[in-house]
Amino acid sequence: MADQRVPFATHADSTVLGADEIVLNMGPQHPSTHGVLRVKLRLDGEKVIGSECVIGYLHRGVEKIAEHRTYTQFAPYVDRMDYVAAVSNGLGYCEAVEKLLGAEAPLRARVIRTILTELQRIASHLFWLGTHALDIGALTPLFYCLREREEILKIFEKYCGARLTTHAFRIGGLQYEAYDEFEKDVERFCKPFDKRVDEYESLLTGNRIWVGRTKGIGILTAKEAIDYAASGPVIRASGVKWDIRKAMPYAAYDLYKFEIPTGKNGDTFDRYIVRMEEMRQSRLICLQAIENIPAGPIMGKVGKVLKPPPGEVYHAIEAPKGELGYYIVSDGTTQPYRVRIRPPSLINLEAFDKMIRGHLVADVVAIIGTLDIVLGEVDR
Amino acid sequence: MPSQYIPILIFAALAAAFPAVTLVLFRFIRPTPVAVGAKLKPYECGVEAEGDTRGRYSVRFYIVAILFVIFDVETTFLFPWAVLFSTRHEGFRLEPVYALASMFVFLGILIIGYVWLYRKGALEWV
Amino acid sequence: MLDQIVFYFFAALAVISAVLVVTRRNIVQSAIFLITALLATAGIFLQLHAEFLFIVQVILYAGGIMVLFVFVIMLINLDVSLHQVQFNRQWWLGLVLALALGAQLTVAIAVGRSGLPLGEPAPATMLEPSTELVGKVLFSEYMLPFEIASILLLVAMIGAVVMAKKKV
Amino acid sequence: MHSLIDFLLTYWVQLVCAVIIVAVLPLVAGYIVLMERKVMADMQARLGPMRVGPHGLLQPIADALKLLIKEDIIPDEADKAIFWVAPLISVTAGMLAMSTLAIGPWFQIADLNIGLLFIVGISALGIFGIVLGGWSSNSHYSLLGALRSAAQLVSYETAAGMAIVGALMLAGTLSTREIIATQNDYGVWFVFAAPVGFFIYVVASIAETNRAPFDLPEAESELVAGYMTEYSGFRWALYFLAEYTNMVVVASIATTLFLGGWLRPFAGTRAFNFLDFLPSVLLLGVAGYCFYRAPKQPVKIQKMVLAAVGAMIILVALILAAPLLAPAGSFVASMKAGLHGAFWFLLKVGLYIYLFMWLRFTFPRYRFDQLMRLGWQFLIPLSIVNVMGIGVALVLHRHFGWSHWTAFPLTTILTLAVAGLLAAAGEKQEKTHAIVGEEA
Repeated sequence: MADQRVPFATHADSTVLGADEIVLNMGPQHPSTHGVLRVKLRLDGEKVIGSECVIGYLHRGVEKIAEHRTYTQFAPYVDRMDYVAAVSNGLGYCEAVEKLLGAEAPLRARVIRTILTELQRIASHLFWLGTHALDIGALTPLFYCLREREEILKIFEKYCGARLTTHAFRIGGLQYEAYDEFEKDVERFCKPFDKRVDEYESLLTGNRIWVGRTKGIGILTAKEAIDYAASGPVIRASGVKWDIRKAMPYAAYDLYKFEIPTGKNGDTFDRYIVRMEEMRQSRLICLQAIENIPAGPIMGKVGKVLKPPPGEVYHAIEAPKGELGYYIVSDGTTQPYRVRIRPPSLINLEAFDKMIRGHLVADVVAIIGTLDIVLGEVDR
Repeated sequence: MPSQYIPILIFAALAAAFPAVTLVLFRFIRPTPVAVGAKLKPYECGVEAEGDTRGRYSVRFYIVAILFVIFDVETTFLFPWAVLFSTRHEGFRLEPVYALASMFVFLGILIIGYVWLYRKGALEWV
Repeated sequence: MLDQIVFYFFAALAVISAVLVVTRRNIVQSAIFLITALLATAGIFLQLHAEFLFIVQVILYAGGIMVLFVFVIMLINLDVSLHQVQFNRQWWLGLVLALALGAQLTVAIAVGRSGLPLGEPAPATMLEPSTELVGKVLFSEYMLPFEIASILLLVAMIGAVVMAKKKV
Repeated sequence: MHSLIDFLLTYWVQLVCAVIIVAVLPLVAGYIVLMERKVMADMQARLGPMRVGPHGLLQPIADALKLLIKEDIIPDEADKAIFWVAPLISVTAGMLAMSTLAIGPWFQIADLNIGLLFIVGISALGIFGIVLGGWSSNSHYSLLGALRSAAQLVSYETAAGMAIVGALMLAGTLSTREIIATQNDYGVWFVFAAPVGFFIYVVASIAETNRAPFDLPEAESELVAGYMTEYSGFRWALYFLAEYTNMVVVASIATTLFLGGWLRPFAGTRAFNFLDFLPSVLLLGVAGYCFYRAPKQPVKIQKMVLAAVGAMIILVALILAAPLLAPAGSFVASMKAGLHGAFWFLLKVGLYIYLFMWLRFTFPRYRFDQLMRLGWQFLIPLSIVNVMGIGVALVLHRHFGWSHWTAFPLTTILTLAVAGLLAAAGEKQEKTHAIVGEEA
């Protein structure tokens, strides 16, 4: 003990009022980092002066696995990336391989794919809204959101038997024909859904506390958003009208009319508004699509054994969280030579440090929530 | 000791004893903690804590505390005044206009200080 | 009888806690004992039928000023102060001063006993509405000091903020 | 021995009250938790606890037993002694504050001259339990939570104190009993004379009890569990007990000061005497619902438990009705004041706590700087203005002979105007002091 004692004078400065810089770990085991994200925060009091995202706690080597599976075998694996939007993941992968094969799914298949993917977008946004509101302290919207999401999952269950990791599509089209009540179920869900969105908005949008917690928080200007290669609602909230469904239409999106909602300020509130509006737009797409699902086959002409010619392809879709891209290199065998996935969550997360600097600890959860990340997709 | 306080004293003893006694008594029923290692580490989201947990925190807390003490003193002055304003003990009651005027002067001076704080931004947290 | 038990309980509590405040090495423990000492003093006020003073002691000292102390303690790096040499080079001076003060008090009480009505609490009936009594005196005889007190608070407010702001 | 008997004869009522409070309070806290979960479930389109007992009626008891026998973990680096003592300080302070509450004209441990100040002062000591608990845990989250909690408590204490001062100006006494008596004499609850004061007290009391939307100290999405992060088992339960005790305390203060305490609505008006039957009718309704649900329970024992609960409620309803039906002047009839007083008091406390819950499930959480801004820049000045307004109204009434009906609404409107100005100024302040992200 004695040698540890130091003369008083040398430590006089330690009694001066002032704050040390604290390093606070948020995550990997934290209630609101949406999985196992670890954020190392450098704090001055409660102000964040720097941050570092540590990822990889959920790394499963999805891309590497692809190299040892056939194209067909790999399809279920992509469901596990963004596990709250498995249908979208599957769509991106199937279309990428179809592009590589030079095949195209028949129109009926593409329309059903569009309906299911849009339902999935709504489900993903609902899940985002519930957890985001919960992070900011509003307990109740979560349960309303999950109530509606449940209806969508029931439709998935009826369609393909699975609810979460659906493996709904096959390369070249669909395996399952839409079940008898499919249109009716989708309509029953979609018709009253705009009222539901209004209900969530009535709980949050006009609420002073909600506005105070989200307006001006985590601003990302249009230029920064482009520089960070952000995509999805994150870039649209910054005022950039970028939506792959319009820019490079896939599936059957060119058949339907819908708007791309954009924000102005690129803050958390705008991202919230953009996603709310996207849910309404997705509902409209679904309603348009079920009006007229064309008849015809649901499976295109692809062989039993998929052997794409050597070459490479990049195909991106507008997943609920942003641009989900598949870059597949084929060497002519039954297994891909290399699969590289561009997950929107990971790229959007890059902007986190920019967004959080100068804000408070409480804003960390608001910004993580607004980025709508899923760690399964970030780490792959 | 004013006689009304005797039951309060006993109640205080009861209120203090109840949780303590329960805590100690149930030690015999509770499983003995066998926790070692990581279970006894402070929670830091599953990783080792970095830096000193008992480091110094923002000076803001100090400003809040000192302002609190000042406003607390002020409120304490107000309590007897408020009671005298319309007390039922005749002979104690203050003449209303006089009482109000005296408190307006008192609060007025403090409001000057408050406005200064407000302008200075001392009431802002960050 | 009961009165005496209660008095000696509070008095002993106050003295022992006060001693522990200065002897504890851990500053947070010192703070806890200071709270105890303040509360015990409040108890003695209560025994003197000074209800209002009792609760003011609890609210202002135990509730207000101690919160300030605890905050300040948390602004100081404790582990450093824990290992610092205590100021005990002048312990003999302290001892002399303490003895002198003790002697002074003993003499004062012994000599001035007639002037200090110790052990003769005022009859309870006279002091019943203690809040009103304090208020009455405060707002009539001591009106000017009361208003000056607000200026004092104003100065304290400004001083605290000016000092703290400079350091940031 | 003789003196002991004397002592007991003098103080038996108070002692019984004391024992009842200490023994029943944990149970009450448990059932408030159950009520909270049920109300939350109802607002969120789900059922809530349904397993232990019919409709989860026995859940609190199961929870309490579980918490009592849970493993007791004290972290390695914690300051053991302080870690041990801290939750006890919180609980004791909370319980002690209840000692001067008048739950009905009969049920009170002590009626003090400084009654209300006693509650305010003693319950404020609970801060130390929180700060010391957070500090002794030796964890970032705990300490941040504790400091936030203490800063929040002290920031809103001034506003709450000022709101109380406003009501005290009308009451002219600090004794809880006399405050209620005064409201009876005036024939109006102070909430109608000082609505702004009541509003300030509601907001400040939510903040002081760390409830949402001011539950930052334990904001689970940021600070995991705040100052309670390292606590588990029974010690954790003690903090919870303290929190719910404090809720009851602030609800009781509000009831006493603003909502007429144990007074029935329109207590002074004979025409409304039929309201005396309301407690019994309400309880009979609840009992009827229990009997209606009882046969629908899946298990036989649950049917029996629910029926027993219904029978108990009917018993209480009969007890409440008995004094009304008994001949005037009889002993039974004389019990009306105590029984009905307690009923109304507890009903009001319950409604106040329900308001807390309702707000909790509706609002998102404030950020700390916003919370401080609301406290220091809105509530405190508003509460000072409120005190001035009530003073002016009283002077106008007493000295200048204005009627109540003009003086109080006038000053209330003026106070509201000031509130509007403050809100506008706050918005401006929010813009100038907005926290903006750093330039990259």
